[in-house]
Amino acid sequence: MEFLSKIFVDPFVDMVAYPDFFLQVLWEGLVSGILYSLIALGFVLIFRSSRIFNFAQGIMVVFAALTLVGLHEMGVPAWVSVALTLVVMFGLAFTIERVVLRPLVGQPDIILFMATIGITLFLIGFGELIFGGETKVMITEQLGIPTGRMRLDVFDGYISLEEKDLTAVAAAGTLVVGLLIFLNKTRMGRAIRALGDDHQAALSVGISLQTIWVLVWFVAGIIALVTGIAWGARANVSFALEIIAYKALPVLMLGGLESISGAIIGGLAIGLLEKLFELYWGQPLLGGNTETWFAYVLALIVLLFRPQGLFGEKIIERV
Amino acid sequence: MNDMTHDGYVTEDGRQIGGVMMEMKNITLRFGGVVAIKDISFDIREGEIRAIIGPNGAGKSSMLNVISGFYTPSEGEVWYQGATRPMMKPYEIARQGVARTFQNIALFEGMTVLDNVMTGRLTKMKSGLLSQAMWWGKAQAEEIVNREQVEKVIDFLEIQNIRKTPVGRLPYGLKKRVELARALAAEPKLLLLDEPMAGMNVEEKEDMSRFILDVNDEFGTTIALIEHDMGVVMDLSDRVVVMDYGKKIGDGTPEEVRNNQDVIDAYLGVAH
Amino acid sequence: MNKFVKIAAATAIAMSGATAVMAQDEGLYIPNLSYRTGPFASTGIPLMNGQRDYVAMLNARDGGLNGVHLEFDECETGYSTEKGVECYEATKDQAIVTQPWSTGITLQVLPRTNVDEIPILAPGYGFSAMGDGSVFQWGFNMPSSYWDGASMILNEISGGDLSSLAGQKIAFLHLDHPYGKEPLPFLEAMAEANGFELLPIPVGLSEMQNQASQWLQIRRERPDYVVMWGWGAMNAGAISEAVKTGYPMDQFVGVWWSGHDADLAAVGADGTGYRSISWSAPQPDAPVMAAVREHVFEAGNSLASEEELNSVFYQRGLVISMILTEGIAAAQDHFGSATIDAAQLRWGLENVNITDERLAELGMSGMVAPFATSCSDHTGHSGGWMLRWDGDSFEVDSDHLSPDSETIRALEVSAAAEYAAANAPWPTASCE
Amino acid sequence: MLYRTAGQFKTSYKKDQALFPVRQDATLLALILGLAWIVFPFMASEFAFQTLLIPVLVYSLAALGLNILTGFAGQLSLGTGAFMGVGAYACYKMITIFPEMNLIVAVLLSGFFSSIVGVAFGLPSLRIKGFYLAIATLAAQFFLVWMFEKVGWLYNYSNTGAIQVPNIDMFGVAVAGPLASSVTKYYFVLFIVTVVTVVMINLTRGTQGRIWKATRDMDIAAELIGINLLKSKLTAFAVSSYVVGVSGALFVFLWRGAAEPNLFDISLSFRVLFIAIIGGLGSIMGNFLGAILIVALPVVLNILPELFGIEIASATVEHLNIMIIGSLIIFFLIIEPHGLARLWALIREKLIIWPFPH
Repeated sequence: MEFLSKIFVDPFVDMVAYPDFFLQVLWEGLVSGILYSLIALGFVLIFRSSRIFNFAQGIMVVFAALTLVGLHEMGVPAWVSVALTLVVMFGLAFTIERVVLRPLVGQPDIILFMATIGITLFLIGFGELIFGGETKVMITEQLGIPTGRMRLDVFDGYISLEEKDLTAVAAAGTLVVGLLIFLNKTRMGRAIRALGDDHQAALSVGISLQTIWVLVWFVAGIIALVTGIAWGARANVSFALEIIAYKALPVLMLGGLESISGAIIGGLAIGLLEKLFELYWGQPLLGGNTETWFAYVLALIVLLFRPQGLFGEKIIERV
Repeated sequence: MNDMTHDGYVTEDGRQIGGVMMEMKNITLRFGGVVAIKDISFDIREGEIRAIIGPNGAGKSSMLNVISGFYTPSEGEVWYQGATRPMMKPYEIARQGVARTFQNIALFEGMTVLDNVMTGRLTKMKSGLLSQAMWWGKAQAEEIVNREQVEKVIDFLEIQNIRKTPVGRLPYGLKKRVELARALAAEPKLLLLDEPMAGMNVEEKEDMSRFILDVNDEFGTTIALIEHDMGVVMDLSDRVVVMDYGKKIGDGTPEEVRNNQDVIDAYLGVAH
Repeated sequence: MNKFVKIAAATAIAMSGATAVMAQDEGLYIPNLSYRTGPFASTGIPLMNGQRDYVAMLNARDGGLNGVHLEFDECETGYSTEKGVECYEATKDQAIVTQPWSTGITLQVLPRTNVDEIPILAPGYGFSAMGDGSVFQWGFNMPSSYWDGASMILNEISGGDLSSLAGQKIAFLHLDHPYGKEPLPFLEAMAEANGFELLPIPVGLSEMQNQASQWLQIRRERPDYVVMWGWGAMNAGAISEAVKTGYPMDQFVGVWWSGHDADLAAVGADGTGYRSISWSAPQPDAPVMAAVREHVFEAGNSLASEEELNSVFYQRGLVISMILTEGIAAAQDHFGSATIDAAQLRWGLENVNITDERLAELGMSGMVAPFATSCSDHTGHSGGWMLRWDGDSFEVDSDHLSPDSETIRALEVSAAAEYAAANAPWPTASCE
Repeated sequence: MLYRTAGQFKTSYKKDQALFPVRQDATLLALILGLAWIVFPFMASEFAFQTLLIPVLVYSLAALGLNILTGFAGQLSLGTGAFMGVGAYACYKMITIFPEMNLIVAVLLSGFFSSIVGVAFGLPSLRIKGFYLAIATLAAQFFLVWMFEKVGWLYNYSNTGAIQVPNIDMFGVAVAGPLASSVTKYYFVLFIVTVVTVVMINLTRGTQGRIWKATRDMDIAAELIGINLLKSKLTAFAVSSYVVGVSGALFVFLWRGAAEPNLFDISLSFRVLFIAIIGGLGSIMGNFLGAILIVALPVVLNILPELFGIEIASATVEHLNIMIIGSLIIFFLIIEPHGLARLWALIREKLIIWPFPH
């Protein structure tokens, strides 16, 4: 009985007893959820347009952030560094399309997946070679991102909000809205969306497949840069960041590989739930650190009931 | 066959057809709101060649999938060998002697022709994992016995020279033949052919027709087939079911069907 | 074609294991299993630079040590245990010492050193139980072990009276890795003896940069102190989370590997008051620094940057190399030969005697506290100081602190005996 | 004329089903076995044993296990590292609870533990397919490593949370632990790897192999010709995890000597996956070729600059190394997506008709 009450009663009692803390947990979950969503978004875009499960999205985040900070350290003004980083990300997209994707067109999914792991390794080596392995401090202030914090007094307690987290939330929101407009209102965007359904249909829009791929990888690069800045502002820039890429996998599975809204909702859900689970069940009952696996187990359970993910299209089997 | 209710009939070319092997009773199949098959009944008798025809979207393939157990009917019953067939997994139905080919060839592309045909005999292989791991005793003996069976089928279908070729490298017509070989290797009681002639040229069609007739003739295998090509069907089959928009609109000998006004209107009149 | 021949030759050489020969001339081969790559590179690089530059300085200024050239070499591990073992195997034939630089690598290499008969030098890291020299004949972790560090921290925060901690709550924020778990047995023993509550909070390797949950736990539990055993990216992550949570910095204390200038630079003035226990202290005006600048840095032979030179970690790197060269010097002196082998160096490392006078001679006064090793004591227990972040750099903020030697010694002996029993047959020495 | 198959006729199905129907293949294999069993042990240095020979064998075995699941049965797994961990921890617990246990028995038994865990995480495979299934194995990966950290019983509550291989004797000879010589360890590993490889060759060339391959190539058709998919997939998970578990026990007991939980993290899983894919999915020999490339190449690369007399800092070498491995993976995927084994098969075909192209 006591054991059951620890699982089913105490956590909720705690939530109600310290609502300010509960809100803080939700806020932290939300912020990390948004960053998961952003990475997952990059995955989904690439998957929709080329059926490639791009493992390198995580390292692209690090690489973009590292390039930005590295350029600034070399004396380039902050905003010029941003522009130059975008150029680098475009070059990367272009090179990947030429060197990796084009020769591998039509290969099985797993081969393309492995190729992106190859890209990951290459970028790790290349990034460390050029910029060194030391942790770098994100040029938050130089980019005009506020770094203060706010303390809201609520329910006899407080919630502490970082201004850079607020900025990250706002930036992520803007990015998502911009992306949706791009996908729905522009010719290029429609081509990308069509590509997810049918290659022929996409070609009829009059844009070559290669161009679309370069573009998609470039957009994924832009998303990576935004993610890199947002995450780097929270926790500095180093290759240890690549680990968050693994978190994007369950987010994707939960949301469905092809759904943009799925990626966003999946990210937020996982961000929130893993924090709640860790703080109210993991730490008191299981010795903590449950965030390393919670997202995967959650995604697994969801998939058992919906094998195509929450927002994926239902699979009908035919012969 | 113990509780046969009918005694069969004799075909035009003088073959004796036995009693009812399988009977579909008021089959209805729905996908969500879409009705693919609506209240269809017909039977398949021992030793006959039974065709199901109809225009595109008539529900032929769905029907075949119900027979082979890939789809479970929403309503109605399937009687097989004198008893109603309970809810079963497709693999269990295969083990009851139902083998099939597929409209869009479903061979195992990563394996050789020989291995593909050998998979047809999997339902007959009983040796345990351990025995196989040692490649000793039962496993090895079994492998050889079954290999002999498979070689017979390979000879029968005249594909000896491509035995060790990976299936992926074969042309379309040969793939169809290999698929037939795989189904035959299972020594089925009931052989289901899903558009066996689709996409073939005249010569290949003739070959395939010959094989189908030979199978029926030599092994006495009961065959149910779906086909789009009217000419071939009329020559091959003993009895024909005609479907349109999920409903049965005709059933009988090719001659009867050819003269059925509904069939002419719905199918012959439109398609040809 | 020539290239293919060479590649084939490389394969053959790798097979027959003659690799170290090439890096080797007449000098003493002292390889370092460095990590300038990987998630821990940020903390590794200044240390490696310091080690490297001290040896380079001796070579440039004195032509080596007692006339023999010191062949310093790095083998990159990326903090990966697997690479570390590879490096150990590649260097052990020629090397007179192994500097594993990770508790994980130490764990794997330590049992082999008995068989390979090569001393393992892990200054301020590795196993605390290595202090028992009669069991760990080839292992050295002077000048201070993790248990020393934990003890000094407790002594400092309790104002010297451990019983005053009774009823208080101390959170132990640590990397979930052999390194981070090292001080747990000591802290648990102390908690039991002195009646304070110990709250271990592990940080997984994948969570180093995202410690929101750990710090939410700290906010909920409201511990009186947070003691941190962090490394690499974890340090900066923890410190910025602490700032964010509003945890009082003067109740937040780290081990010596959590006192890296660059980690604190990220939060700057917000981190003021954070302390780190340290067995070394930076002395920008020490004569040794002038020598390093003159012979290495200004000669363009250093990999370090100007800001790095006065950092805690760079200067600790100098001290680490000094400990090694003092061991070599002791052996040279004792055996009367400039070239020594691994077994002779073991004797040397057992007879290091760093006094205030010796430090003055080396130009390193105040960079480390005096200590001496012996056959039975491979740690030396030098003690150390609290370094306090003043918003800009670390400053020494305490008098010399000493660990609770008796308790630690007892723990060392029992842990060493346990280790020997688990790895029986394990050779032990009698230190009479 | 070296590789001539003309004139080699098979007079019975039994002979046709022999392991190496082509005589030259058998000769080649004999040569390789001769090298592995006789030549290498005499030639190799301590360094070669520890960084080339033993790791290549251990990784080959792990990749072989993964290949059963992914290459033969078509189920993607990203959790190999954790299943290796299960094998290693199982072996550790058995050896510490029963110190008298024969190490060969312990190693072979430890595979069963990972087999059970593998089947448990394989259960969702009937409903979840393709990349989605990767999530099940990822869940296993992260959850199991977390268990290795949190469950003190697994590491006998040692202070460091790591496991340490004690000295183990077999018939009076030290086979594992610090006192064992590298040659002994090598032969131990070689023996187990040889046995398991032969068993796996047998399993994959007969009935079970066809069931797996059918499941992989077209699961719907497989089910309609009478294959019980759940059984086929679970057998694949069981056999695969067994082999992976055995390799994990060897990994720690005969090579590393000690292990902390994060040794079994996801990067180990990926490493094994690289080997299986570069070597060739659906191939047995490919695993060995892949392991040679992925495990041994970096070691050789590390020595190269010195040999060419180029002064490069070891960190730079490491950076270049990672880049080269990444590029090689892409390169090999482009020239032959089916791996080194297929590449060898093509070369062999060419050799058979050489010097007459037709």
